[in-house]
Amino acid sequence: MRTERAISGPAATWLKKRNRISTVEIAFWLTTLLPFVLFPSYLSLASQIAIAALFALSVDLVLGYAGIITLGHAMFFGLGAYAAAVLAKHGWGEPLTGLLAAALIAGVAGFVTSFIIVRVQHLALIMITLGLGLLTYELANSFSSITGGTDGLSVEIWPVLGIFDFDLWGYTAYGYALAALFIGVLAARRIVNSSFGLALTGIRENSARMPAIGSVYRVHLQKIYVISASMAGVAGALLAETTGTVSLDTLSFQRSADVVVMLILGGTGRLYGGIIGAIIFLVARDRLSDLNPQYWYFWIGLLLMAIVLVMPGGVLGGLARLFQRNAK
Amino acid sequence: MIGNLIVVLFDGFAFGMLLFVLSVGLSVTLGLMNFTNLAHCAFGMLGGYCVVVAMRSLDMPFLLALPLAFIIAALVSVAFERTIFRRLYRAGELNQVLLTIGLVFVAAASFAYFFGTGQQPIVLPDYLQGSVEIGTLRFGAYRIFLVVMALLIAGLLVVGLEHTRFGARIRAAVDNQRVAQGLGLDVDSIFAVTFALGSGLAGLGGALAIEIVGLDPSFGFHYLVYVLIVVAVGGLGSIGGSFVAAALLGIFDVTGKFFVPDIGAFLIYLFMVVLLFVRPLGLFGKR
Amino acid sequence: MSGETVILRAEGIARKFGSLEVARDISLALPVGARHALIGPNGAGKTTLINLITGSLKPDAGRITLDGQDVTALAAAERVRRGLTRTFQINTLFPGLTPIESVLLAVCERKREAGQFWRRLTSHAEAVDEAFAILRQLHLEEVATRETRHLAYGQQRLLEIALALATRPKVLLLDEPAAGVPKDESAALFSVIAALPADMAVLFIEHDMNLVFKFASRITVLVSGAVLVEAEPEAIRADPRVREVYLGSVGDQHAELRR
Amino acid sequence: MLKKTATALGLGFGLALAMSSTALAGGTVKVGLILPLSGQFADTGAQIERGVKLYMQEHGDEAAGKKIELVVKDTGGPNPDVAKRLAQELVVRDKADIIAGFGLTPEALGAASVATEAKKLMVDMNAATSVVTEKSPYIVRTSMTIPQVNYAFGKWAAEQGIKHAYTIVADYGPGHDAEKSFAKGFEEKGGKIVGADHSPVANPDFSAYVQRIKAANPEAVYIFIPGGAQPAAIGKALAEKGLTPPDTKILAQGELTLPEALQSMGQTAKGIITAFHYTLERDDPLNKKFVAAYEKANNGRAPDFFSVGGYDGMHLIYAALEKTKGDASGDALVAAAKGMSWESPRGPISIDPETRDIVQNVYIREVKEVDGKLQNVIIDTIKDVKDPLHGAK
Repeated sequence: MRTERAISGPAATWLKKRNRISTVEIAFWLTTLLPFVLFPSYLSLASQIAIAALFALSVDLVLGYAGIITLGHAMFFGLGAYAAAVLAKHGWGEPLTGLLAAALIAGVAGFVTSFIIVRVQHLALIMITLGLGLLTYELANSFSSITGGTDGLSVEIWPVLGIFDFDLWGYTAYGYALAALFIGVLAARRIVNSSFGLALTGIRENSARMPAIGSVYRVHLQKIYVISASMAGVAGALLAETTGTVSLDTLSFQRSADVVVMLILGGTGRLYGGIIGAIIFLVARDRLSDLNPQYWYFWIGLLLMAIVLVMPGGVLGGLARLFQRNAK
Repeated sequence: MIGNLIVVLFDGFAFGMLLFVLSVGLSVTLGLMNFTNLAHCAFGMLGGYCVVVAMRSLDMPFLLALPLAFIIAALVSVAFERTIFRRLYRAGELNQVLLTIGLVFVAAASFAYFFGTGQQPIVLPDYLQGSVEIGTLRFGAYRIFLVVMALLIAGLLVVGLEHTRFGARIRAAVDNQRVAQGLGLDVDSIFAVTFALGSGLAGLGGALAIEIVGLDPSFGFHYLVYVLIVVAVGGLGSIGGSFVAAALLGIFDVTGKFFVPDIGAFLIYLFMVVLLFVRPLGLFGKR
Repeated sequence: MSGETVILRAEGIARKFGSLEVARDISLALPVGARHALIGPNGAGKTTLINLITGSLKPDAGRITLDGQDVTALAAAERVRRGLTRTFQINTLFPGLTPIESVLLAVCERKREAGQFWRRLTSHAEAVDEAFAILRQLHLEEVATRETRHLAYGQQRLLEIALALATRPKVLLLDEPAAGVPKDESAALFSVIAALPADMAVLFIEHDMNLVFKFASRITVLVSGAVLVEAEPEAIRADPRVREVYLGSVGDQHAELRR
Repeated sequence: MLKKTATALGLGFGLALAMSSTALAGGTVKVGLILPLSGQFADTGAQIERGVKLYMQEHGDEAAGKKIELVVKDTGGPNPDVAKRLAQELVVRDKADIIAGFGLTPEALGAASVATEAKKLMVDMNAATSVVTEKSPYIVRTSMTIPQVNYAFGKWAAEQGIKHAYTIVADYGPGHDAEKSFAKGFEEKGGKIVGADHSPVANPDFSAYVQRIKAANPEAVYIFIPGGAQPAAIGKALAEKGLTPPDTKILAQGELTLPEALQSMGQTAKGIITAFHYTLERDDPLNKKFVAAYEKANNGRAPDFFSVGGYDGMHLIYAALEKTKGDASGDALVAAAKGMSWESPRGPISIDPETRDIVQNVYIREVKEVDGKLQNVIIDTIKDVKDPLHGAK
């Protein structure tokens, strides 16, 4: 066995530093624990934010890192949600295996569609992802004997690890979703900091060069598409399990569009962009719709427009630029 | 049976023509100016509400209200173009997406606030209601009107963009901004006018759509998908492409639903996915 | 030439764009260790030929063999994996990546390690060392951690070559490596090229005849998509047809020969 | 380990909070209203909310000496996950005693488990799938069920001598329910369904489906489509193809002839027969008063069946509280609501004590011109109709 040989030199040091966990990151994860003690009545919101964040992270892997713009990722989210819910409907409500099943089903769907996805670009790519998403939605509507059609399904989910029951306050829901998000971020972090992540960035930066360095890059794209689809499926399953319900809406164009909005809002290709975007979007939405249940989206729209004009590149992009300017 | 087929083909074609008027403007702004304007249908919605107000409150006849929809949508869009959109011409499609989606939200909320969330029906003049009988076949009067309008618009656009000096300027300006500027063309105002034209057409499309698909504040989001499909299938920036794509989609959708109603909802999407997979640039796309 | 092993052979390559013949029955053979220049007036089809050889374009007719194996049907990336690599006349780099990242990526691709999403980048120790060595070889170690888009133009040209070297080519096709580089820097750039391993076959396009005659051991002159002549530098210099092409027709092409 | 401790700590903390605040909120009863107030179904939510607010405006914000406080939440559409979260938040954060609203079935299904777990009365003011009330013993419905109206309607249609009908319904849960229950009633009384089509829920253009019907040339057409843009669209498509009464009988659930749809269909709508539980023009003093007050409060916008569902839902809450003398616990309120009957703007209604579902009249209406205006005129009334599906397994 070849052991890991230490690398040295300034470039090596730089490479090591490149993916070191920063104090900001640690602080961020500590903050995510605050709702447990400070805002227990916001736990169910927090759990849905964590789920949306995981979904946005999965989209970031393909959109932010590999440059595949998708308007149909709800397809995988929804498939995951239905996988977990249908399993539970047929008597197997164990949540962790539900997540696995969701990852598997969404991953398979991702694998099959990836052959189409990696062969098109630009508007055709966006429209094909959108079309596939809408087709899946219509399929789910047609197979109402399995999916429950527009009524959706409501199912019984067993306690997590056999101990934690999903409670009214959402302690379990948030703990469960947060743990999943944390593992998701760790996995995504490892992926984007691997040579594979480098290859994805290469494809995004200049796909024309990739063949000239011997890269059969469509295989990379297919791989990340499958990974991302699985992750989206897990996010969908989390939603189905923490709420005990699933509906066609998990597959809708609206959900695909929302997640992309959250991601761009936070900043693409930055791992935490989707998380920040999900937090801003959903907290703003919750607060605004509380104040004004009928017209809250007016303010959301203004917020989106303002962020584009003030911070093109999303919140994290804007912050990064601010820090760079200060550092100079 | 032949009679049914003729009527169904005609209905599909007419529906396609509605899609054409709604989407051709986006094909121009997205294809020629490279601006991803997801708020296109919001301008369509604006046109629709203009007609509603004009007919209800000002007692304007329908035919007079239509140009008004065009003009107001065009003017409002120019105001946005001059103040906001132009800042993002070089900012990348993701920023454009976020900005224009934001605008769709704002538009939907504003119309819901001022007009309520309900449907806004209009009462057409008698000569546009009912149907025209030719032999044993019945053709909807309004559908005939739609087809005529769309043909007229398509003709004007083709002549205007391809056979006039102004059209030549637009094409020059969008092909290469720097060269056009060097030639002394006012690229800024050409962009503004092009944008106004695109949105004005959307406004007209929104107005024409009320009778077929209705009008409420969710229009701007709801019909976005159809419009994008037409633009992508037709090919960016191609007026002829949008025309053929819209006609094909309409015919395919309606005849498909007639003969195999069980998969009615799938047809339009299947058609698009397969077509774009085979021809990623659309039917008439060049880049 | 006899007795040397031919590593790259192109035979009867032809290609049309519509009615325009951009390559007409071109044949070319590079022995191991060749330093072969491809020259010709603008529009002669030099870059097109490189595209055809490397697989960016499909030829209408002809055959390309690399190390005795027919690669005509292979995709561009597959040819690179077998040792047929090119650079680009117009910088085709990864603007947002640093040189160390870019070269490391190319090394990982060669070692088939680029798909290993579960490994930390720094765990590819051999690849990192190799990438760094290549940067050092091309005098890029100082800027190894600076984003490519912020590099000086000459450094970007060097990075073009570094990326190609990372694939460990048997045959390297350099498309105007010094394009756009000031005259004093281009000589330095060519000294880097001269120092490439002796067993690597190099074909390069270059307009500066001084550099061509200095570095090439053999020259092919391409005119209107066809080989006008292929010979040793001295023979080319003396060839009246070459002088005709460069001096006879248009005035400004004279300047090109002298530049 | 750490997580476990934190969870346990938090849980205790939360419970303590919940208990203390229930004790504190003695003087008020909070009603959480969960509705689709944005998106495609915004109008449904808005009309229900207006009905609720009108009731409170007319009857004051006090019942059984308690102040009634409304907390309104938006689901954005048929999202059971959002509805469930909002229900949870209403219970744990806003300390709501009653949850109500639910414009769409998925919303009600999402919130049902919260009602059960928190033991709160849940008033379904619209969601019309039969199964909703079976999802929690705390659910009471004040709207309607689709089988309730359409099974009765099918029987009635056959009794009128209609022999053959072609059905077209929107391709989703409610549409399928409507198709099945109409066909059941119709066939039980000797009618025959000669063709059945499903149109996509978001169908923009009906010409293809209508042309199919025309090709089949049936004696009658039965239609179920959601409100919004579609009633007018299908109505006009029918007229365009000459499928109009009296040559072809058009039967539908009431959405087809809502006022906006009538306005844009014009004269061609005359003779369309619909079945519904609420009729705007029903000649009845209570209804007249309701309509007038509603239009006055809402800028001339007329009430519809959504509004009356909200209005009656609020009545149920007030009356149940009076009956329990202000005890807002779910068990007491559900017990009080069972068997309750009252006079609503739609006519006499009651809550079936066994199923907690509504029992009401189904009105058969025909579009006629009255004083130069098209109206739904009641031509027959089927009294005290129950949902036929409950307990039918």
